[in-house]
Amino acid sequence: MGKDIREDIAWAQINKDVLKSLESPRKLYWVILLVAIAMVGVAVGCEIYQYNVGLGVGNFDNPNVWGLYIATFIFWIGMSHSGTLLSAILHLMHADWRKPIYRFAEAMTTFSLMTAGLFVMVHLGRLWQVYYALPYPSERWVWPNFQSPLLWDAMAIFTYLSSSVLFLYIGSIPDLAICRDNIHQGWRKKLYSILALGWEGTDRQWRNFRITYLTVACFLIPLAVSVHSIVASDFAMSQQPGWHVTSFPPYFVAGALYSGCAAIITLFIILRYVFRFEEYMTLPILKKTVRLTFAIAMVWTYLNCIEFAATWYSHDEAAKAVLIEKATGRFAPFFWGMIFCGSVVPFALMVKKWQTSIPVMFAVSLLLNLGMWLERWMIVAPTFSHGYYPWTWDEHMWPSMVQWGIVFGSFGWFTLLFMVFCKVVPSVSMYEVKEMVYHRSLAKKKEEQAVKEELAAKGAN
Amino acid sequence: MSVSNLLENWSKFRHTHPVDDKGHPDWEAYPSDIKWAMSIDLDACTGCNACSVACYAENNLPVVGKEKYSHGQAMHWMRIERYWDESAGVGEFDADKGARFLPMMCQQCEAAPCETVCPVGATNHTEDGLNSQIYNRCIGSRYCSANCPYKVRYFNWYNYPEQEKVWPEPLNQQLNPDLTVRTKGVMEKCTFCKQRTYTARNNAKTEGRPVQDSDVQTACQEACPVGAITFGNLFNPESQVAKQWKSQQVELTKEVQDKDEKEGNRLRGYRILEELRPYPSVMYLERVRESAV
Amino acid sequence: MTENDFNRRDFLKVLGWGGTAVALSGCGNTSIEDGKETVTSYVTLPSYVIPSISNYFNSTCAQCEAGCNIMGRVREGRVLKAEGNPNSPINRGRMCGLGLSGVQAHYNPDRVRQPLLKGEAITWDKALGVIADKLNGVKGAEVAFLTGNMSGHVQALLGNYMDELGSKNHFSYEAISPAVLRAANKKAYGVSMPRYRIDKARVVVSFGADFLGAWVSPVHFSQQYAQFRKGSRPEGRGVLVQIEPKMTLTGANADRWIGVRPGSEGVLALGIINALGKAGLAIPADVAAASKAYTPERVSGETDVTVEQIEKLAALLKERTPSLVLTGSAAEGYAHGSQNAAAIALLNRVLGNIGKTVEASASVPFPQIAPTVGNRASLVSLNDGLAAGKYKVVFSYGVNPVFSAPAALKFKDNYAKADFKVAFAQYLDETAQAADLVLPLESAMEDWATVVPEYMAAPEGAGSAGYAQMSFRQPLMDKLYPDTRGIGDILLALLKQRKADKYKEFDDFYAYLRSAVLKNKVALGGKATDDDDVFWDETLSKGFVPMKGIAGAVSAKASASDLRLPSATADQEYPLRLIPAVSASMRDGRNANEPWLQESPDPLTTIVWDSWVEINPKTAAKLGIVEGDIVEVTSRSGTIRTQAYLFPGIHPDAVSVPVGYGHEAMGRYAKGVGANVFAMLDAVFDKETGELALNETGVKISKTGQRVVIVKEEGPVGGSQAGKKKIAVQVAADKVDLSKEV
Amino acid sequence: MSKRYLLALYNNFDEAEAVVSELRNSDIKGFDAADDLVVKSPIEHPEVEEFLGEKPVKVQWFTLGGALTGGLLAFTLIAGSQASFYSQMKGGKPIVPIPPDLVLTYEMFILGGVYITVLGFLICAGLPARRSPLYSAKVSEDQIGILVKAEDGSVAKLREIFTKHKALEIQEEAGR
Repeated sequence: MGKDIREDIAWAQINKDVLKSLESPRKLYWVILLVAIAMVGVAVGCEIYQYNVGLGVGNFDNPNVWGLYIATFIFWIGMSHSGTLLSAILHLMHADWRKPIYRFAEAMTTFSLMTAGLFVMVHLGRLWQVYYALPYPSERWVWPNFQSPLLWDAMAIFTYLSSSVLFLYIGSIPDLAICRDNIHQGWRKKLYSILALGWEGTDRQWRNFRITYLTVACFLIPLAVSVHSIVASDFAMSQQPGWHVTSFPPYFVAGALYSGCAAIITLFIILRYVFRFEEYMTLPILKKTVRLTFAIAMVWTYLNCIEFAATWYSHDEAAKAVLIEKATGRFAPFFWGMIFCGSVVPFALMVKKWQTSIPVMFAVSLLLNLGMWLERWMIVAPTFSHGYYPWTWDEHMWPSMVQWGIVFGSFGWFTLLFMVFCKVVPSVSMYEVKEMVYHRSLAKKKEEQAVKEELAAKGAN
Repeated sequence: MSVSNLLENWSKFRHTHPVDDKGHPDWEAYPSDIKWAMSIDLDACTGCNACSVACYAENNLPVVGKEKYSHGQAMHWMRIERYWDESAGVGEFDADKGARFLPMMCQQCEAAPCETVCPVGATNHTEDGLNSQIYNRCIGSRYCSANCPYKVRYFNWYNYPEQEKVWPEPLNQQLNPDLTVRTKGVMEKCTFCKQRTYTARNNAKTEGRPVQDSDVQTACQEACPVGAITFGNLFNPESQVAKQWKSQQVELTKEVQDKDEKEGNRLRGYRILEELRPYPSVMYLERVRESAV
Repeated sequence: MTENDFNRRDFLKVLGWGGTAVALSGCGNTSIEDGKETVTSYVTLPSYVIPSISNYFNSTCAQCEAGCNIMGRVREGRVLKAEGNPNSPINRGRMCGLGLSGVQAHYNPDRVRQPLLKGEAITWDKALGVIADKLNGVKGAEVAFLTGNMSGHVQALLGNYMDELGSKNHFSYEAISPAVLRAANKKAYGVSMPRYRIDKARVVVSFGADFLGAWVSPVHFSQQYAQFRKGSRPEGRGVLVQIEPKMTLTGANADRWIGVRPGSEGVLALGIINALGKAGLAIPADVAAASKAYTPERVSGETDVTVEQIEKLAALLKERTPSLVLTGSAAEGYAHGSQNAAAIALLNRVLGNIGKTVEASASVPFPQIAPTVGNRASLVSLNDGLAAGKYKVVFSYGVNPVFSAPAALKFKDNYAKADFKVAFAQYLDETAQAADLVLPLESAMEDWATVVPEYMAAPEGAGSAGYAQMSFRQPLMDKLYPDTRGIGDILLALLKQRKADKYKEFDDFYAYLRSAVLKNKVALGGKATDDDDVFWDETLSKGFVPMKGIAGAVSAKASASDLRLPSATADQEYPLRLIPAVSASMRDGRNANEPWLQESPDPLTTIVWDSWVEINPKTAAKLGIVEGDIVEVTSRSGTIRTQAYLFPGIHPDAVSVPVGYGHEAMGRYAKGVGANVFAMLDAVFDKETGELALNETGVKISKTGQRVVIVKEEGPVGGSQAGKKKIAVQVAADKVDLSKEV
Repeated sequence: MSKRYLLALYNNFDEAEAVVSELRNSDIKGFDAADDLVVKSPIEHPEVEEFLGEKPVKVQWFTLGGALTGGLLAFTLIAGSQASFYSQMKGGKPIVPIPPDLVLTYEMFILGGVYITVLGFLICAGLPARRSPLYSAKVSEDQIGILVKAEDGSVAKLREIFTKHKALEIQEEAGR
């Protein structure tokens, strides 16, 4: 087990270490960036092709009108949850171990939401008419249909994205001021002095900052829960077998937290390695995150069981048929893969020795993410190919390379955004690490004081 | 959009359909005395596909070709389904009593699952009881199809008229100018030959009389060699379709038909997936098979 | 204005284009031709054209020989859709998919647009000159004219032309035709095509007659069938029993489909007679004698139909009269096809149906326009003649023998032996490609013709016994291509080559037709005092005219004395019987280039855009074949490769491949789609009529190891409703009360 | 009379606190501890606020107003626009269906809350702000800065107080 953050670390050292991550990148960074750009290139190529020729190139059909895009959309939405939600919850709970990791987790939220939003676009048959879904006043009084869960989705994502960005930004202002004070060349100087808004750390600023941060955090928790509940409503509000399930919203939220935590572990390990943040992203923090992930994994497993059991013992023959199809039909490998990755692999998180083993956790977190992606696909696809109407059942639809290409590219897009972010905004919150160190040292002093007093008292006796 | 409108007419905005309204024509928000409905006699239907071809001819449906058909991208608004008896168990087919044919098209549900979910409101209920599809408004989210229990909505996966060239010159001259050809990215489906019902309605209105059976036939009905399809205004008690629904004791606004104890179970009218409560507008009459031979 | 070339003419052309886009009547498409554009403003439209309102013109469908009366829906000079003529006794306003696709034959992008001499475009003058040259010095006996079914005034002209040539070699060939049936009917009832009254029968037993699909006059029979199935009819709901080795569309709609062993239909008929006798029905002595040996047990063994089933059927037939027994192509396609048909016809006699549900039909008073019905025997005799080098000049019209003749006849090689071959064609099909001169025909929606159907449906009511009708085919729009001509016009031009004087009064076929019709006003339901123009216009607007036909009479002449039904013999090498299936939309393949037909699924297998071989699941299991396996179907005469489809509606000893697929030419939609099953048929002939026996080919099936996903409409669960109770519901007849239905 | 600014930097909060309390208790001409004293710190430190004395924070009111306006606006907009589709029912549901509308009302409630809270923060905290005349980058690193504004005559006195408490650095600049 590695060491936790040192209480006696100099604050100036914190600034120095973190600001170093903004300097000229290592070779490895460029490699990752180039790979990400190449992946985005693939997706852009696929999308241009699909845009020009039509969605048919994705191998959609009737009834399989939705494919990987929606599944991956949910995946990215899900991934977005941990960042903000965990950051906000842990902030309210005064869990100080969140402080070194929340910044990149929130960035992850923002960028995965931006990726998810793209999937909504990619999915549309007439992307060029997407503005029809906006509630803009027109002279014809034509409005979008506010009853549609898809519109709720759009609204929820917009709310969540903008709130997350604000949350992230507000939380970064003091750090941006540090950057402004320390980086004096080039475009960055200008950028930081604009972004820092003239922050000087005055008592008035801090006073308002604290209450604002707290308020936004309070808003974000129910918002995050509602966002994934609404994504779940896309399915639960429909009438299709296997989707029309009351427990979908909590199930989706749990799945979202789960995949988000898994993604935090992945990114934690990558950042720690790429930017040499061993001092701040310490193993005890990893351990805490891993334990949290395990707890959520069990919640997810439980909700999964509930869903299966409720379907199995219901009289809804169609839903039952979908479940049987999932477990025994052509989706069986993916279904059982999901069960394995989502419910079996997390038990590896219980092994104490592995909790702080970087390679093991890296592999496990990737598997968990794979499982969560499969989960989303298993929610979307089997219901389509095995709906109410047997005549239209379909066993041959398989996503084409275009679909796979865009899904593949989305990971590159996310990575690209994230890597760029890490070079512009400090991915470890400096001022909060300072706070953490300060409070811990105070606590330690107090403890020492207490021991001294005790000793003195003893001596007096 | 105005708050005063909202407040003044609040109770009218809170009606549900068709259960609250029971299909009565006098509800103000529903100023129509027409409810188009259909009934299909499966005992007469021979599965010959004439209706389907007529639909291609009337509604400018693209012929997608083998490759796209193999991807399930066929655009037949009216499809003929062929079922076998499964006397020996599910999947064990028995041809002794022939096959069962079922023409399936949009059921024009009164409480259509597709309507609520469209993000842009491209599919709505019309005042004459149809489930409309506004091609211009559609952005292609395909949620309607996802939520359709019958899977009778067809999506334009490609730009059939222009890029795929499914109507090479001069085949395009056959296109019916009464309705559009659809471009890629929009959903489409059976309209109960909207262009025909619309004309019929207007003609009747001009002449100041209610719509009669003789005013309009859908293309499928017109072609059907055995006359298995009946179409008309369900609100007009004189129409054949209303008589059939009535005699079969099938009510539009019920999800479980409580048929008459004695005679009801000797009737053969039913609606498909009625229990999901979409209140479909198409009644099917069961196929009859002689047991004496 | 002098600098630029924008002159008044171009200005008008621009207007013309705009006009075409909005609405253009009268000038049709010709306006697009450079220099020929006619600008028609809305002001000068014919009074009956209102922009955006359709005009309906009556005409006659040319998609099959039933000759349904149609109305062409015409909008702004374009025909959009064929709809049924509600007054027609044939189709009563209804259509079939094949008929609806007629517009696609008209607008087909693959039509021939100019005369082609050995593939090179020439003018009509030159083409007609070449024909005159080639006929020069050729004896009449050396000229052959091959057509399909013919009737009406085109046939009259053709007859005149053949007379002028001094040739008696008019061969009327149809690849799919009930030729054996005609002969058998003639023997059994005294008329070759009686009127069947399905609507009057309480039970219909059909031995492979696909009257709802592709047999004789399907839309008309569908009308009757609709009546037959009505529970509110005085006779009650009719019961349909279909006896055939491969389920047809009609079989699929039967109350009981009996998958009889191929070829044993006659035996089964006699077995039913035997059982009827046992059930107490009085059987005429000669029939009783002939059927004595056919005890249910023996018949059951030979036909694969259970004794119980035979007895049930006999009981039903005895109880419910009148009934109707039909003989279809499945029963007649054997070397003993005539015998089968004769045996089946006996059933009608025994059951007393003749005169009740088998009614006399009327024949046309003008023999020169009466239908010449095609058969396969005529192709064989043409082929023999060609092989012997008897014919120097061969005309062909409306048929595609190079595609549809069995390979065993070597028709293509023999055809090549003729010096000069002329094909009148809409498409460059296989026969047109093999011809020296191809003359482009107008489509049936551009041409004039009269049609006399072979199966003469009659309206209800008095006078129906002597009812005959002549239907008119009139242009529904201007022709699409200026260099196409109607067959009537071509024949007239050819006649003028021989006898200019006699035909000089006729500018074109229209003039000929009009004068011929007006000359016989009285026989065509007019009065002698009627104004010619008025009569003509009324006739055209009706679309058909009744004629006082010569009423025939049916008689129970069916004799049982010379029946000889062979028992089935097992063929070790080719154990399975190939049944070429005739589907309602594809028929013999002449309409294969109409995309609607290719995309409209086969009703039974739901397969599109390809051919397939139907195999009984039991047979398939034995051979280790699963759905989608590419198999080789091999007969003595040929092999095809196609996909296997497991089909419960076929006898285990039979396999079936649809005909009409496998074109090597014709057009973009037909070419290369599926395999041509005609090519692999053995040259076996019906012993009495000399007809090619379609179902006499033995085949074996071997897997190739390839497998494909069949492109079809049905899903992975096939015809299963997967346990769903209320999708396609079926109910036993005794469980419902149909009498009060509206 | 011209004003001058003084910035003193300290190593820890204890020292800063001592300085502040002394400044508050001292009676320097032209210097009011409530208005002319600003403490700058690298981290959020509630105790600083404590020893500076209670100052009301008004961001919550923005939050309340924003959230309520958002929610109300949403419901009105949604219900009103639905009401304009007078004769187009959807799925048999009422034209203005309450439960689905509440979803978006809820989202807009939060959206309004968050936006206006942030706006309120910017207003209350006076951001974006012009940089104050005296600032040291050390403040964003690890030192506490105390910025005072006083009349020219009081500078010496202030300097004395700062140095007494071991100021690491004292900057001075003429006011504007």
